[in-house]
Amino acid sequence: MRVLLFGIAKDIAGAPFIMAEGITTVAELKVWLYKQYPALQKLRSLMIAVNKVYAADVDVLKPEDEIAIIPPVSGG
Amino acid sequence: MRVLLFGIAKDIAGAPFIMAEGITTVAELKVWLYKQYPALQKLRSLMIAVNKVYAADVDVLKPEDEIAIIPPVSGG
Amino acid sequence: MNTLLQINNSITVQQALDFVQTPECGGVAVFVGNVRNVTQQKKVTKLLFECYEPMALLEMEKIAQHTIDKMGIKKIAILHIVGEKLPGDTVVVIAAASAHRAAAFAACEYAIDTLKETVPIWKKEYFEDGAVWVAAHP
Amino acid sequence: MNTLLQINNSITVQQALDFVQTPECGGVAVFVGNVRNVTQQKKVTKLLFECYEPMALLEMEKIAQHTIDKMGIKKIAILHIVGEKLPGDTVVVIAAASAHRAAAFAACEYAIDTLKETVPIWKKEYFEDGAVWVAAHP
Repeated sequence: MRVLLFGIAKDIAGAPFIMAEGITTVAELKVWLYKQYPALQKLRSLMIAVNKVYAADVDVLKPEDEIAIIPPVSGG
Repeated sequence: MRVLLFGIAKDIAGAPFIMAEGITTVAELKVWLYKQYPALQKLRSLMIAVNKVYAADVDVLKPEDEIAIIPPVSGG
Repeated sequence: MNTLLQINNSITVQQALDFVQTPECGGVAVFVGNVRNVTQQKKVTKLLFECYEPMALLEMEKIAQHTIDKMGIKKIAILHIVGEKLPGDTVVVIAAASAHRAAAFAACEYAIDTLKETVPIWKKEYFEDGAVWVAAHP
Repeated sequence: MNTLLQINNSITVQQALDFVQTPECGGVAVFVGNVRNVTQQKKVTKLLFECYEPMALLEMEKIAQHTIDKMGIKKIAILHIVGEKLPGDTVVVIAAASAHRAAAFAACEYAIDTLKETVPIWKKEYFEDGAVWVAAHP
């Protein structure tokens, strides 16, 4: 599945999106991300959005979902 | 002494200023005004400004002062 | 100068913004007061604003200085119209700039609340069947 | 429509005012956020705003609807820029119109506070000696 990246997360991964396979929940995705990109663990927070809505750790991911990594926001 | 009038007080007196004589305090001016123009008693409040500053009842009036009747304000 | 105080036939929000905005201030809170077309279920046809201008400017100055001295405001503009206005017209603009947005909001609200209580400006509302000086009677 | 939500390279206060002002609403509260020239004693040379636009618009919509459904707001505009900006540039404008000014202030403050917490927009500050994504680290 394709995972969109923004802000500092995009800088850490070095790409605007990455591919992740064999992941079925938000919690699993976070574990996988922290292993692939240890610098993500140092952020103040890390949220996952599924289909443009903030997701909870227990939420299930389907291959067709639009998944995005949301590092700490700083608009305004 | 000359007394400036604004808003509804000007309408009640029918003039933008009136002359008052023999008055030495703000309280005396109010008594005189209420007698001359009984409709002023019906207002929600009546303030007197002396030299462009709100005055207290005990304040003394001098002939050279700029005296103004301030009916309830409603700006904004 | 940190304060812009004006009583005029015409005022704009841009004037107030142009005055208060500086690269040192992150946040600007603005209040814009417009003539409503209905008051107490009656259609308003026009309004007349009368003003004791020299005293009004002094009272506006007191409000502005309080926000700068006590409320953390860097710059503030208080603009008020006089004369005849129609529903929809802007009658008052207050803009307060501060490094912190909470201070800007608090000062802007303080300024409009206090202006309505202390600044010698009077509003006459005209209806199809008459006119009244607003808030004159209990 | 009672809400105007925009993410754009350039935004103006006038746009927001033109949308929210109606003769039924006496009071409009506005917040204008500008780029500051100094952050934590360091001179800011420029800023970059990045945005997950479709989600940002949905989060802005939630904020706007809350102010209309729960806070007594008639119309609200929320505008935010993306791309590169310089100190002094306007990056966010929020305007809320209500019959009652206290509601307009409360909604405007709620909207900017919540936007800063939930809307997926990221700001990178550039200094003479480097750059940081704001608030990324504890």
